[in-house]
Amino acid sequence: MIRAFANPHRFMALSRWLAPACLCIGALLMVWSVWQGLWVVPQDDYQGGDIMRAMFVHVPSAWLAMASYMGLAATSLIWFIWRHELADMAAKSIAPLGAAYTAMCLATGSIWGKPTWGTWWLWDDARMMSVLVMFFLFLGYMALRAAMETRQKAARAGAILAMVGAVNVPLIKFSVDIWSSIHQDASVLRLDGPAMPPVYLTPLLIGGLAHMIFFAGLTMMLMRAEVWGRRGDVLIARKLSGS
Amino acid sequence: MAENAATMNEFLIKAVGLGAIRGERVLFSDLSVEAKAGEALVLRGANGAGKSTLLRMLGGLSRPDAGTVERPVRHHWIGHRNGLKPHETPRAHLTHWGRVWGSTADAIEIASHMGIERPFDVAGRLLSAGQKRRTAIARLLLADRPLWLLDEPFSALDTQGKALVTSLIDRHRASGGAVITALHGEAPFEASGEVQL
Amino acid sequence: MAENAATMNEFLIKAVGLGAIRGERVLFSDLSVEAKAGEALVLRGANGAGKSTLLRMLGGLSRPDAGTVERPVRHHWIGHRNGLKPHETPRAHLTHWGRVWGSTADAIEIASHMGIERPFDVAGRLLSAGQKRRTAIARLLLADRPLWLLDEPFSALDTQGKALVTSLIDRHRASGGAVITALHGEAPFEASGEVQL
Amino acid sequence: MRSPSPLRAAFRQALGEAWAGGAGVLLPIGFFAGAAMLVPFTVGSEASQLSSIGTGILWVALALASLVSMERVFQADLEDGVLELWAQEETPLFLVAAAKIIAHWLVSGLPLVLLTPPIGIALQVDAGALVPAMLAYGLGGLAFFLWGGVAGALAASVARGGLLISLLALPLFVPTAIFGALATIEGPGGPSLLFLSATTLFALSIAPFAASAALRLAVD
Amino acid sequence: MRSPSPLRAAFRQALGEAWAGGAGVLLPIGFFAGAAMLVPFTVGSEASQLSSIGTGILWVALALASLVSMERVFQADLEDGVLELWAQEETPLFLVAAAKIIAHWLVSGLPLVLLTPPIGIALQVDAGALVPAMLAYGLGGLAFFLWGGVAGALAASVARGGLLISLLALPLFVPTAIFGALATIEGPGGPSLLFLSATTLFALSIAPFAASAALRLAVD
Ligand code: HEM
Ligand SMILES: Nc1ncnc2c1ncn2[C@@H]1O[C@H](COP(=O)(O)OP(=O)(O)OP(=O)(O)O)[C@@H](O)[C@H]1O
Ligand SMILES: Nc1ncnc2c1ncn2[C@@H]1O[C@H](COP(=O)(O)OP(=O)(O)OP(=O)(O)O)[C@@H](O)[C@H]1O
Ligand SMILES: [Mg+2]
Ligand SMILES: [Mg+2]
Repeated sequence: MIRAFANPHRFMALSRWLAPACLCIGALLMVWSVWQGLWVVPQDDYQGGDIMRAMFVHVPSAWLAMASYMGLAATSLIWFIWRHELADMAAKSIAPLGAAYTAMCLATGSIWGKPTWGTWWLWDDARMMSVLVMFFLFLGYMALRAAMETRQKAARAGAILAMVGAVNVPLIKFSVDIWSSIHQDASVLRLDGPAMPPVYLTPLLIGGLAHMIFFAGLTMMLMRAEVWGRRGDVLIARKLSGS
Repeated sequence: MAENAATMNEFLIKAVGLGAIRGERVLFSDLSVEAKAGEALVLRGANGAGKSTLLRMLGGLSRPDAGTVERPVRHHWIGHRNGLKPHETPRAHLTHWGRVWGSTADAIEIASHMGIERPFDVAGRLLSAGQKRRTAIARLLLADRPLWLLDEPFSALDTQGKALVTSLIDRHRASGGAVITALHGEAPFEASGEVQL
Repeated sequence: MAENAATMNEFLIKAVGLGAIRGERVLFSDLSVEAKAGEALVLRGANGAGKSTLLRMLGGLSRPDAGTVERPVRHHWIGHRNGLKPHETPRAHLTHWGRVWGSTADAIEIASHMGIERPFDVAGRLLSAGQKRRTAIARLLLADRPLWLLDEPFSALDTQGKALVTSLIDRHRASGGAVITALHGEAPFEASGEVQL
Repeated sequence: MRSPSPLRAAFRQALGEAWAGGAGVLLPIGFFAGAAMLVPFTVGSEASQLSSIGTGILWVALALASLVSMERVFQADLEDGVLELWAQEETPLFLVAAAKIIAHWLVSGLPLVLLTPPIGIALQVDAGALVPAMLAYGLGGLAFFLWGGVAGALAASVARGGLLISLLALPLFVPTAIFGALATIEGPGGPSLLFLSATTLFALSIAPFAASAALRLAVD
Repeated sequence: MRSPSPLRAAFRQALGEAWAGGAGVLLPIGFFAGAAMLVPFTVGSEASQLSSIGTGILWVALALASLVSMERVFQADLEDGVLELWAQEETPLFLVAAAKIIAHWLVSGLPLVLLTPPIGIALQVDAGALVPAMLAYGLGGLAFFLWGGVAGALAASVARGGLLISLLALPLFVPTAIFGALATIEGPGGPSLLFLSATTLFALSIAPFAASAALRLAVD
């Protein structure tokens, strides 16, 4: 898989149809899960009435936010070890998307929190803090890349920060278990299997899948733009190697 | 003077197919450089041609955009920047790098050889331009290293200082060392080769 | 070229009885310097002798420890440091000082005259040593000022750059300006006087 | 001064410098937000407690962010040789110093003021009081930048003066911080806002001269 | 590495530099004390309130002082050309980076720890708890310096990276600040002290490598 993607030509050929396909399928599934969430799924009194429908945006965006950070760290590691240019392009493309998803997780969480917990934000809640920190890491990653002189340097600096910042991912995931957090414990991604009624679980899982596919499509689109942007440099590199 | 006098036909540094891109410009490409014991290469080129860039690649500071550098021996580096901190006196500078390199040389003796015994305890930021340069060059005498990479070593030096550094270079070559230096104007020593950028 | 061409026997700068103490050392004392239109004074002395110190007093940067400086005209300053900020491009630098001095000169023309049109939009920290120096010297062309104070203006310049600056100096003198410059080695222009430190 | 154009040029240069330094305007925001963010979870966030200290915390964060912004400005000018050039100009140096400080305040200080409401809300401060408080934060921030500039100029010629600066600046910050904190509690129309304006005016009329004297010293 | 003597030399140089920079050891103290001092002015000094936030404020001041201490260290080395020299040595650069960070912590960080009891008392914190808390402040401060070093190295080659640094460092500070604040509340023997030690150990094992990679980048 990695090998197939490591070749820019193969990547371009593959993503030419895969990216739009992902965007379409992801969008369709997303529409379905939101429709399920908003109009089909029964109201749940314990989780605060109709507001619980926010779950169908909140939880997928939370998953995607964490997944995109892990993606950022992983692509950075791959780039750092093997110097596959595509891995760097992937990292560069993931960052703004991850920041957007993290912002969405924070926003929907706050909106959900106001009626259920009676507050938009709690500063000593480990879950919220660690997600906020992740948001700042994405911002810092982008600012650092932007501040660097050349693409190579941006890639190296970004990779270092992304890998160091990976400390925060387990912190986010396990924050609810380690500290007493007001945020509810994991009920889907648990070692002993999901503890959520299937009426909610199915649209939620499909929604998560939808965002995942959509995200992959977006990432590929950004990477394609990046590859086009770098074509010019390749010409210079050819000139350089004297051929 | 060189610590492990290499046999005469072995290279002390060898770079093949070097290339450098800066911005949208190709500074140089497919450049090869080799220096053997006793040789002194001079890097030539107009301002901005890429001499410092090449030297940094030879010293291992910059990653070449193309090509490879082999450097089997240790080397000394004198760049555009002297490596002297604003609060550091020449004494502190030489003592420090002497310690790093396990040098047994006497810092005071080296200083008087380099003509910096008078400002020996003056902080770097108060030194004159030439005194800073002399302090940097004094590092060459702290440890025997076969290869010297010097970026405009004569800049800021007075006439006596230039003669001094020239004699250092000659002595180093005579004892089996090699020198690669970026220079403007005429070289005050006999160059064994030039690289035009 | 000089903005208010002084009559030939009026001085553009006159310093009397200058003295400088640095640390426990007297760098110089009772030194007098005078420059008239068309003259080029060269400050001479070994590294650390006090040339830069003297120039800074002449330019009004340092308070003389003794003596007085009279400078009835405006002057240009090129010090050891170029005055170029790390993020500043040559274009930004020349535009900025052009604005400060109300200059009507064309920055692009000056840049091409100084051979810095290629790195005209490259940030200062990425420029080569010589390109930085050329950018600083380009300031001389932005505004007509009768007196030039130059501290080792040729440092870091290539052969062509040195010739260029020499011709600038000659032109400036021909049009009634005066130059005081600290130099090592031979002066590439005809000096009208030397001050030995 | 022959015409105001040298000053306008100094101002433009400083604006460009403030933008170009790092990734520009985003960064003091980072420091400010970060400092304000560290407080709640080290202090604990029982809402009642937070809301009562929130406006004060904003003042501390503003003071420290101003300090960090102004710390290197003049030292960098000294190291690059730019100060030598300005010191030989006919334009009075105190005007140049003032132009630089105000340009830096515009780029780095004003965004902080605009940020006080959202961060204040996050710190559970009563939202209604925050918008009128922006005037106080703006006045206070300007004073912090001015005194920070003086301290930065004084420390410029000392190697790594960054920390000396805090020692010099923080005492100068205290009057502004006191009246500022009172003014945000009293709301607009209270007497403290007047005192705050007075400290800022005082800073405006003294700091440029103090800074330029310090710069002449640094360049000597 | 042929012998540990290059490392000892690096350590000594960094010690000397930390002392010589500005007026030395006095200055982070000034920043630390000043930051802690502004709080009672702006927040108000009702004893009950102050005492409940005092330990947290100390954590914030410690974090910010560490940031300010480490901010310029590597950038200054880069500008002076010292980094070029170290980058060409056989001594692994990560050891040099570690030696530098630890030396700076010894000179600038440890005094802060020794200062927490008196400043804590000034902030009306229960005196009995302050001395055992010093262990937590010491561990936490070391982690702050390490991450601050990484951020400083990353931002070193950027013009005026000082503010970028805070954006990079503060997220890295958060875990340490959380566990540290909890540890000072729990007192010794609490589980948070263990977590705090873990974050510091983690920082010790990661930060030198990250910093040295960033320095190679800066020098390129
Ligand atoms: C700004 C505040 C919030 C943040 C930053 C946040 C963050 C997160 C994160 C990161 C996850 C993924 C956890 C995992 O997969 O282990 C998550 C899941 C979840 N959140 Fe939130 N959340 C916030 C507010 C809320 C609120 C107010 C509620 C409802 C009362 C809520 C309900 C949920 C639920 C039900 C899940 C799914 C848990 C699971 O099945 O594992 N969240 N949230
Ligand atoms: N990011 C960049 N964009 C465009 N040009 C760049 C960039 N970085 C470096 N350069 C150019 O690369 C060249 C580097 O030259 P280098 O410092 O090696 O020159 P040099 O031969 O040592 O010159 P000098 O004799 O002046 O010291 C310069 O021409 C500089 O303008
Ligand atoms: N505080 C001080 N204590 C002792 N000596 C000092 C002090 N400050 C400056 N000096 C000395 O004053 C002299 C200043 O010299 P200056 O920079 O004017 O020399 P220069 O003639 O320009 O030399 P160069 O040719 O190297 O540029 C130096 O010798 C320096 O060591
Ligand atoms: Mg060069
Ligand atoms: Mg000089």
